[in-house]
Amino acid sequence: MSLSSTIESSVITNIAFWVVSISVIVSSFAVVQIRDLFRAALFLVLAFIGIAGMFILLRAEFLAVVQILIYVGAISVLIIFAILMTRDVSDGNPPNRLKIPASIVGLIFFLVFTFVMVQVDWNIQPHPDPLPDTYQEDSVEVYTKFSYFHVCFWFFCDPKHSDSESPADREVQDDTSYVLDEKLDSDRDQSGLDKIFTDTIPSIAELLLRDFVLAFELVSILLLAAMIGALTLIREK
Amino acid sequence: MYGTGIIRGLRITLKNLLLPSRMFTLHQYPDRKVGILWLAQNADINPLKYVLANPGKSIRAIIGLETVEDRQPKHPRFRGEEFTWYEQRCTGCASCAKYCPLGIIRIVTEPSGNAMPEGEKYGIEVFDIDIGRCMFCGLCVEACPYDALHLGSGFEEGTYKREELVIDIDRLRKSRKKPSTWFRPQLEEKSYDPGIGRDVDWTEAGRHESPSSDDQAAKWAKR
Amino acid sequence: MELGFRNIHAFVSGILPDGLEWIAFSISGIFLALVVINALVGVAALYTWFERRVLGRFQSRLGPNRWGPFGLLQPLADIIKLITKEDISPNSADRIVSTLAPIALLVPAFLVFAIIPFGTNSFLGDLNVGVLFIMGVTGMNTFGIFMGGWGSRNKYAMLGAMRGVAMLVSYEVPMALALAGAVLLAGSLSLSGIVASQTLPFLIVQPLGFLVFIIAASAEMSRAPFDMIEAESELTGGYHTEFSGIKFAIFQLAEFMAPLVTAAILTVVFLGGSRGPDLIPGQVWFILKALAATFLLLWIRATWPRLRVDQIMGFAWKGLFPLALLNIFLIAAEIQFFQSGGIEPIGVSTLLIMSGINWLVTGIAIYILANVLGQPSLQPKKPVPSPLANMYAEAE
Amino acid sequence: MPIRTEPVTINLGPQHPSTHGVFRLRVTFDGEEVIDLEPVFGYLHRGTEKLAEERTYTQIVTLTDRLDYESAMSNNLGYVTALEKLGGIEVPERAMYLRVISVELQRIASHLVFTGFFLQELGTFVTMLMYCFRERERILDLFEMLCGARITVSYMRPGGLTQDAPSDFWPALNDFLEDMPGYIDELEELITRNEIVLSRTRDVGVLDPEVAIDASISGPILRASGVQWDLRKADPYEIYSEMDFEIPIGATGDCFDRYIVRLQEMRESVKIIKQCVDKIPDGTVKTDGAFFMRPPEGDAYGCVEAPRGELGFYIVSDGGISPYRCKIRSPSFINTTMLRDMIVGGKMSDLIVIFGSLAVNMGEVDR
Repeated sequence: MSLSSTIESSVITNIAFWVVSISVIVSSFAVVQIRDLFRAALFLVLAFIGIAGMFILLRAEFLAVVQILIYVGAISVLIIFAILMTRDVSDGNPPNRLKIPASIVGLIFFLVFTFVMVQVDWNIQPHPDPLPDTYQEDSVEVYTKFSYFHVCFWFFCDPKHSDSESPADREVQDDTSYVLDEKLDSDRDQSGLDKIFTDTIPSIAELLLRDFVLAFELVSILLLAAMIGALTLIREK
Repeated sequence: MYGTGIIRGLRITLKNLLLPSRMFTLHQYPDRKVGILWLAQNADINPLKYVLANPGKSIRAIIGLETVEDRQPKHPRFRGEEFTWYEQRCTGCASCAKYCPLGIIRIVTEPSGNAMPEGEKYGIEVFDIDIGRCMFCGLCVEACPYDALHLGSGFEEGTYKREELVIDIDRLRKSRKKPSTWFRPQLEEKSYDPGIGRDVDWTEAGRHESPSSDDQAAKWAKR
Repeated sequence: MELGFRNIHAFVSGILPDGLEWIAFSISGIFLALVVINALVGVAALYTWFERRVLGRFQSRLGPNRWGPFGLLQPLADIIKLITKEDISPNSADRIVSTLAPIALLVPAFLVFAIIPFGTNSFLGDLNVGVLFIMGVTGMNTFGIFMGGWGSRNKYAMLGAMRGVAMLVSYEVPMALALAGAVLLAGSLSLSGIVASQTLPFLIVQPLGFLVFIIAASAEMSRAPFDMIEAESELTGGYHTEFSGIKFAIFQLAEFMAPLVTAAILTVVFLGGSRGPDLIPGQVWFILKALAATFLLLWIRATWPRLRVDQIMGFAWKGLFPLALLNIFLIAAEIQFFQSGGIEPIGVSTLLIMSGINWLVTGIAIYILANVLGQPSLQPKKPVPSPLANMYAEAE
Repeated sequence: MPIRTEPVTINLGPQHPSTHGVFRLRVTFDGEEVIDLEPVFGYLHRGTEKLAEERTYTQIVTLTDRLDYESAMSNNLGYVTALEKLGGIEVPERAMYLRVISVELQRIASHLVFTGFFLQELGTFVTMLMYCFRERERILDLFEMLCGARITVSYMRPGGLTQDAPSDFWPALNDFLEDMPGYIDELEELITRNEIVLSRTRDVGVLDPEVAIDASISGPILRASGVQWDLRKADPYEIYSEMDFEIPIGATGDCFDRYIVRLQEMRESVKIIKQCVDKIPDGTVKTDGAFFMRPPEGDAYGCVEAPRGELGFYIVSDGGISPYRCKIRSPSFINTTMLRDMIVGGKMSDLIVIFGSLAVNMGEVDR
């Protein structure tokens, strides 16, 4: 049995999944419940890292790394930095006074997300052109992920296509599947382990910089505007 | 041009890295690791021959285990830790004790000889120098009219207890007589070097000869 | 047999009966982690010896030379000393956070080594998002510094940690942008791909990227001239002021791992990794290149003073950031021009042309930037005697 | 809506690597910026002035060694100058030359220590410190030849010196004088044009000449502010009136000028020593009887240009074997008084650099 299929099917994946999910849930609870603000922020970091782990289990290592880079490396750091700068650091850890409101808001978000996840048609479908032997499982997983992406973009950017005839379908039919096919074809020559990490980056790049380039740029401009606004707000005089 | 200064700094540090003459540490106390070239040079033979002659030592030298004793050379005037004291010259006048700024010299004398003729020395019972508090200013040596007390030349008097740093009369008597030439021009004239020199006898350590008991008696008691 | 996860796994699963793949997986994983981590700790310990010897020679002294041949056993003595020391932490310290801090600082350094291709591949095979992984993981050491500073409840440590976070976050940007140039040129995010595409080392092709990366990396690992996190003359050690014993040892280990990590990344991304003439094996090439990189870092450490905190931040955003953007723009334009449409790798001759252009642009850019950033007030002024106390007048 | 940050008060010292001894600064920071500062001295108080009342005049020489332990020769000279004024003692000419040689050597050594530690505080790991100490070591070797000690020399006595220089001192001194300009050039190339040093020290801790004079600042710090004032020229003692040398001054009075003035003073000191070596006459170096002196009733103030500024001793005698009062005007103490005005408003790193540029020696501040 090849290594990649071992990883796919083995207990390891399950163990990893349970460890990661439990740690994400526990640390998310800790974020809102723990009294010590600094530790709460550290638990937030743990939760983010756990989510990155989930991405890896979903075979979306690009997303996982980006999750760490942005959420852990930048956002959490800024949160901690803000805790430090604005509170009296010499009197010990500042207490977390928002336990109950935070719990309520967290619960509401949880319910909303559960509702959305249950309601949305995630468009999971087998690859139109099934691949021979071991590659099939891989392709389905990868495919799932891309559908998720499409749905997200479609959900927020393109309200016109709200029915099941979404552009996601079409893109899966032509663009992505083409890229995937080509990639998998080239992978066929290589040895087993490399298949653990399928190359998803070109597909994401195509989606971001070709199909949804307008949305991408709009988001960039929005972020820039937010940054400048923040600078203007805190600037003295 | 702006920006070249930091590059020039890099050149200077590299120069210091590469030039052996710019080494700071030339002496490694107490022993120095030597290489095979040094050994051969010291034995004054070809390094190749040296390796053939004593292979064991050569291997040890190559892996950096061969050491030789190494001391920082000191000037003869170096004010060393232990004191050199000549009982024969000391009259027990306690000038040193009086001139010590810290008062760390303790002298107890008793009349000696049978009749104690005038000018004859006292017997010295106690001569303690607490070098744990001493700052080696040398005022005691400067004050000594009979050149009985000299600064020493050593610097290895470290102990684990403060009490052991008190040099008492027995240690002063027994210690090696290798005085520093500081404030002793008579020793400097003989170009005496305590680092390599022999022990100095009490007769040569002073500016003048101590008169014998008979001379003194003739001069003072029997006139 | 090359030491790699695949080989170990094949060996272990060959021994074990069928149906126990997950045990084979765990065993081989734990075994590999054990071997690699111990080897890395050993290498880091050896590196402390190397650093201290070389730094000693730079400073015209000898460095550790007493214990063992050429002082090679000095790291061992240090480790024994640090482990046997009492672990003291302040009364009001946050025990849990400060205990976790050294670990949080050390783990990212180990993680980076998991994907460094020492030979053709790393221990774990090839990660397709290698460069991004490096960026993400090296960014994590912020938390170690921060937890150390916060957890020890010391104001010096706190100041060091605050400086550290501000600096590390700023310098991650030019560092990532500098790596992006190499990624563009290689057409791959995986480190093996970057190595494979370096028919000409990227140091030659994109000197600007190399420069920006090495500066940003020495800031990321807080070494001179950006060592203000520790800044022993100001903060008495910064975030690890209050640490002792084994925790301090782990902090030091992480700190000495940092140049190794940087040297490894430099070697892979800019010096061609294990590529080199076939006279000596690739791994030896890798080690030689990494040693050269660490020597360069040491040389800088031995020579330059430390910048002030606002100057460091200004340098990141006003100096390195534009340079990194220029590098990306240049590389992208050149690729667009020379590689028009095709996906075949760029030939050596084209790379040489590119490097010619890049060196020229680098020189001009640095010259312009130095003269823009360089304040005219730094130029020496002619001293004029103050008329207030004219000594010569009074002496007459 | 500015983000309000809490000011943090930090005790910088008494145990801190950059305070040159035990010195405590209560600093209030707003982030990295210093908003308030209060120097606290007294951690190294050894009661030198009081001890001097219990010692004979010659024994006090050993106490002055410990004032500014980086420049013991200058302290010795300052004390014996005051004492010779008080007692009206004539000093042999050879002793005066030897005194000037040793004091100028001490000035070079002290400035080398300053340069090393100043750059250490700027953050050059310990490289410059080692280079400067390597050069200083040769001066200390020369001191060992002169008087058997390297740091606490107690070389001078009222009315002369303890003893003449040994014969092997002169060739060693000549060697050193030949090498020293090269060392200074090397230091200068390493640091003076270094942009990092420039950006760290230029326009940092500026002291205006008016303020400096009003605060009675002296020494290189005063000269760095552009005031051409040096006791060696303004009120020549020993044989400085026969010497030909320049008084280097700075342009703006910032930390860099304080460094560069000291660097140029080293060159001038080398010049002075060379002249002394050429001109030194033969003869004795001691005055008989001055070892056991008992000066007449009265008082005297003697001052010299020590490496850190004007070092003055005010001695009141009641005709006994020890002074009735011995007041020490120590340059470090008075130079420290302007610390708050120079630092407030700067960053934490500036604090360290400014304090380093003053080259304060705690032994002298607390006396």
